[in-house]
Amino acid sequence: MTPRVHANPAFPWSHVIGFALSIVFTLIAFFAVTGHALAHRPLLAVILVLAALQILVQLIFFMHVGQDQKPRYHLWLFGVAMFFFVVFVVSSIWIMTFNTPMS
Amino acid sequence: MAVMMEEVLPKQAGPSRTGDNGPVRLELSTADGATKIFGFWMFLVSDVLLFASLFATYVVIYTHTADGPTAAHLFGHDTAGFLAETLALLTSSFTCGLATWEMHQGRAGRLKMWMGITILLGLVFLGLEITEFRDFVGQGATMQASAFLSGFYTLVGTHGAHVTMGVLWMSLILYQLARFGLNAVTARKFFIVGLYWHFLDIVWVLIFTVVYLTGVM
Amino acid sequence: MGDGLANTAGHFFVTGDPLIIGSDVAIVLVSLGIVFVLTYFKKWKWLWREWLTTVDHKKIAIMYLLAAILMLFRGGVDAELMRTQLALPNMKFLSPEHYDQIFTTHGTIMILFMAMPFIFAMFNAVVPLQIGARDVAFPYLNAISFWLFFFGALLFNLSFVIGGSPDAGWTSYPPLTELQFDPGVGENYYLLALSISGIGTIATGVNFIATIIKMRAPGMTLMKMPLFTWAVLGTCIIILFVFPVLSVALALLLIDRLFGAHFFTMMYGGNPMQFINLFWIWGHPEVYIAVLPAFGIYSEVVSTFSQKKIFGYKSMVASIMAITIIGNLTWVHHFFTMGAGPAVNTFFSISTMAVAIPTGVKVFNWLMTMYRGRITLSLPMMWALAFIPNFALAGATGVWLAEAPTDYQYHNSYFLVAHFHQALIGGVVYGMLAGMYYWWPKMFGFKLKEKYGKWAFWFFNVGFYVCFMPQYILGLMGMQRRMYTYPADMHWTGLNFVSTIGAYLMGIGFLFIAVQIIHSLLHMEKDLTGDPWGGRTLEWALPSPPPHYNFAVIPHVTARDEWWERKRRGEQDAFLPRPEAIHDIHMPKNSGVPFLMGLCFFIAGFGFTFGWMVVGALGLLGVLACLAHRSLDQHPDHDIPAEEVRRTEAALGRL
Amino acid sequence: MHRSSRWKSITALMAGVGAALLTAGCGEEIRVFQPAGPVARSELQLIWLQMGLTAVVIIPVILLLAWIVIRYRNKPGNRAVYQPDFAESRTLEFIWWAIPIVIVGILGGVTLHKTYALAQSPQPDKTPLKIEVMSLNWKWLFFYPDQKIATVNYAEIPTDRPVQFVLTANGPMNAFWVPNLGGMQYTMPGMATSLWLQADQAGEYYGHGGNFTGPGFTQMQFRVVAKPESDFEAWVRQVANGAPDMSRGEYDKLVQPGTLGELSFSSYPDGIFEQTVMDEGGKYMEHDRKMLENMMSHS
Ligand code: HEA
Ligand code: HEA
Ligand code: CUA
Ligand SMILES: [Cu+2]
Repeated sequence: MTPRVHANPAFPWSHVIGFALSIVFTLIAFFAVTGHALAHRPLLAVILVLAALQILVQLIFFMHVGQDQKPRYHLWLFGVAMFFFVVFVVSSIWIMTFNTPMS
Repeated sequence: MAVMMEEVLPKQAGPSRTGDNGPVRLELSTADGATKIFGFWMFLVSDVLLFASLFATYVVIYTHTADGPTAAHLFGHDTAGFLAETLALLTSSFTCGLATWEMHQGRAGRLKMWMGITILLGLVFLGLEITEFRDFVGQGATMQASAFLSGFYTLVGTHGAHVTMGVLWMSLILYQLARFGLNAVTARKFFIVGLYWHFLDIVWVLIFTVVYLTGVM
Repeated sequence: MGDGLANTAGHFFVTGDPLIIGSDVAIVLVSLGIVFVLTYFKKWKWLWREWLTTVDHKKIAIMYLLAAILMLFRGGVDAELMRTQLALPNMKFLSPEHYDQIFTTHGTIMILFMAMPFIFAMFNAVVPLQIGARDVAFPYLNAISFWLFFFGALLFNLSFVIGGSPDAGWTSYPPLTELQFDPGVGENYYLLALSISGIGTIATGVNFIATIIKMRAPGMTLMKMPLFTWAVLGTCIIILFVFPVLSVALALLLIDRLFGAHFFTMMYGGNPMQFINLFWIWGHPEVYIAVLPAFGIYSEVVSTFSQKKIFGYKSMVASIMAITIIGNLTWVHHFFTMGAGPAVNTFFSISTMAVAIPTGVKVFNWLMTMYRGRITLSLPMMWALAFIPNFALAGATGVWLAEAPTDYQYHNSYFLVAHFHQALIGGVVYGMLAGMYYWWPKMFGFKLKEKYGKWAFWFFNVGFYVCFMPQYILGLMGMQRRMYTYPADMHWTGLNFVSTIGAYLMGIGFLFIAVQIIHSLLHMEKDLTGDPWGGRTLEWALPSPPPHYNFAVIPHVTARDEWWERKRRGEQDAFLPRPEAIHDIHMPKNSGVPFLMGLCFFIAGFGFTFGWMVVGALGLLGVLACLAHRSLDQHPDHDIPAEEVRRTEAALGRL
Repeated sequence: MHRSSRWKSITALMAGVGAALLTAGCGEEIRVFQPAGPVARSELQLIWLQMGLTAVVIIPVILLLAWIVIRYRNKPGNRAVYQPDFAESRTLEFIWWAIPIVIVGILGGVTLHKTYALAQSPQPDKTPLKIEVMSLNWKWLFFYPDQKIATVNYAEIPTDRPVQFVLTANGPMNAFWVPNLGGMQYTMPGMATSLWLQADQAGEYYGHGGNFTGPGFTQMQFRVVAKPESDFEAWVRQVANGAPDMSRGEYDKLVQPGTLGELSFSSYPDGIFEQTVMDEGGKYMEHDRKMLENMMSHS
């Protein structure tokens, strides 16, 4: 397997790309929100997707998760942890809004 | 072309390993180092769930403002403030990445320089955050004023406390690098604090989105 | 703070209740006794060098085990006091306040300071040996874990003597636990003690995952790992996922209480239900944290004493992993009665029941392991056998509780109390006792005598049914949990009385275990074989107890029941080290810092409990100093020269 | 021989204890088994179903265990088969993955159905009686919004008419439970949740708090008296005419911690229930607002 990131030792390209992406994503999200670019729900969806992309950027370009030694059990566990992150947050909202059907 | 292990590895702690993806990175060059890095990932797993609980609590109570300031009111005042925090932290993640890169090139001097810059950016972030908190408290938005504010200060403050720990920890490693030079042990130590630093960026991205952006939406 | 101080001083030492004064006196006398004995025999140095500073997993295991048994006793005395109070209606044995403190400390101690250290004792005693490792991945961290547990437990038990115990149940629901309703320090003790030991628990989770993933002997693939080790892996994964959630729940409540925040208060928008939500996100998986290691022990014991391979190994692994994941998705069944809506309740009913599927598979596989085997009724096996009907019933009633519509009738009644004792005692305590009897020779180098052990078994087991079967019926009769007494006209008297008798029988059973241990100590029968039961896994290839580096030469594993297969082929000698294969062994050095760090946490915890922020902050600074000290330590390890290893092995007759 | 006799005596002992237990509580004291209305009855049906379905596996497991232990004991002369390598069987494993799945499937289906049903009125075509229930430290306060009366530690209801209990707490969380009428629900500060119950037999039913609230919790017992509609109305008139008023001050006194006997009030401060819910945080709960608007329109 060829390492994805350190292919070119002369210049840290991948770090620069990662940084550029993270700044771009941040600015898009920020101006989309402050400029009220979309209606509430689609806007929320967009910024959440951008956040997810940002996380991937950190993981791939800075934490180098693609090139760790195999087997990558730590990534499996980290992935499951992210899954439970979403589960705990979303289900807390679900449970705490008490969608009791009213008579 | 990664640095030759022997050059920077005067004495290593355990049997060395050759990985299946070419030359082995310094921090993974000992079994002990690889195990510690794995262990640190496990710590990060637990930290993910720690923040999950804080986020879960925040989203459940963030509308509970008890007639005090709302999120829109509070963060809408000064959107540039939290944007600046975000940019500072993202940049520090980048400089920390550059430090790792230099480490992999075996250039201890530049490694230390980028680490120093990372620490400075971390301090800038903390400075901005403290200013923000003081500003809010000045407006009467204390932690005791409402459930929303309790949640806000605790979630953002816990991240801030992590960053503070990160700054202290990275300074300690910087000192060790200066004192003992770059070897398998210090390389591993820096690599781990680097992982921590990038992870704090992940958390911040979520805070930026879930707390600040939805707050002013 | 001055005012607060004067105020607390008056309440500082708990006075008034004769039982508590009795306990105070007992605790002081025992402490003085220990100090005296240590001084008289000049053992202080020995204590420090051999135990307080050790990073050896085998010694840490022994300390955990001791603590667990002590806490079983403390929690058991609580239980006997409660049962005595409930034996007859309108009893005046305990005041309501005192009763409330006792069920709170009983539940908290049993789960967090008895079950948890007990499973950690087993992790530490067994896992490195089973996977052919010299120690855990992070021995120093392991010591920290122990001392955090220890000082957390100490802090919690201190509440009994200084300041007053928590009294709002082991679940500690706000707003009852907010300052408004609970101004004393008891609740702070609870929050801080659990937080401190919780950090240690997370560290243990990290440690054993790393150990199991990274430290296995060559050749031991995941699918060749003994089932106990698999169970520990599952347990630790759950720990990593849910203990942080408990930490947050406790921290938020503490922030409410110490800093006047409003997470869970009734006023200013606090939402108490979110505590309950967080608590059970941890609390439900916690019961699987306690029971999975027990399942692992049963797998080892049943297979060994049936002299047969474990049946359906792959299913067993799959079911452990299924419980690990699904177990995290069921927590709402603890508050179906909150009325979060039928969609929520239905979802969590079904996810809860889903756990019965993998658990059932395990039960059937244990049965089939015994089928066509040769069953020896030794003590570990007796506890394992007694577990099966017990847990089948506990599981069945669990499934009944899992259906929201019927849970509305069972919730918080004695039916629930009976369910969880059957799962916790029949599942966890039996498992831990089985494990203790099974690995005792490995840990201590001598066997426990069977005689008193059998008495203990029968008293405890019969006592169990006598104590808890009536409670199912009491629940259906409408008796609520956490009532310090009940009226005479409810027809609850007879069953309560029977239940109390059962509790006494269990107490007698426990006393027999104590007698058995003391008797075996006095008439020690050394285990010279290293393999007293005809074991199957690597730990039995070592002498009892193993030398502190465990394996002079790391073995090469080729099969699931490696040791058993070797014995069958007459190749036991393959595990004896050849002198030329022995090299220097790299081991961690002992260190006093973990102990000091625990002490610093203790000081911080004590300070915050009483709202002395300066003391608390100083304690935390001490913790930071300990961490920095460790980071700066460039030589935490040392080498045991090959020559010394050869000498040790020769002395053990293995060369 | 010696062993099995010990097993026998143990079994005999257990059976004896079991029988003693059953006779000890076989009358109407096992309240969950004595449903006095459709809700409790529906819950009891599920109890029988779950008992039956779990018994189908649990009893065989226990019997199998006993048989295996006796059959495969390691004693000289035991001629039962010994197969130390018999460790896999696809068919067998398939069977015991399948059986629990089927059982859980059935129970899950019934649960789905019943959980939704219990969230509705047991008889949607009948006008329900509404009672607002407030748990206090350490007493139960009942408001009748349509009758404008209030009681403490007891409630009367008409038979054959669905009753909607709207629950809240002023103080720590408790739970409202009348086992003969049906299962419980939490009373939570700052929230108003709804619980449907109905009595179809006249009688006096035991009720108790279901969630610990401190030292007075044990005394939080109350009665629910079910009587025919006409008797119920007579009782309402009697309270409305004969009982004292509940002033604001009286209410504030009730909220103070303490235990009490039974009380009746011919009136209570207007909107006190709704106000309490809102004050304790109800304004953040979307469903509370809906629920209370709903209540107001009725009263
Ligand atoms: C070790 C401890 C332990 C274990 C293993 C379990 C296991 C289970 N528990 Fe239990 N439980 C507790 C400890 C435990 N519990 C505690 C401490 C509480 C209360 C805390 C408090 O409130 O203070 C509690 C409370 C509790 C509740 C909350 C009730 C309430 O508050 O009203 C529920 C509800 O669903 C529940 C369900 C279950 C289920 C479905 C299982 C399942 O995992 C059981 C699975 C096992 C089997 C089913 C048996 C074997 C299977 C077969 C032989 C196959 C076929 C069987 C069927 C298909 C039925 N438990
Ligand atoms: C692993 C966990 C565990 C264990 C092992 C036990 C063990 C026992 N428990 Fe406990 N229990 C809990 C966990 C556990 N419990 C929890 C979580 C709660 C809920 C708390 C809450 O509501 O917040 C609870 C609550 C609880 C209650 C309900 C209180 C109430 O709601 O009002 C009762 C009542 O009977 C009870 C009884 C017992 C008994 C008789 C034992 C016996 O098994 C104990 C056996 C005795 C010993 C092991 C020690 C023996 C003592 C001696 C040798 C001294 C000799 C003295 C005499 C014989 C008098 N427990
Ligand atoms: Cu290499 Cu960052
Ligand atoms: Cu549970």
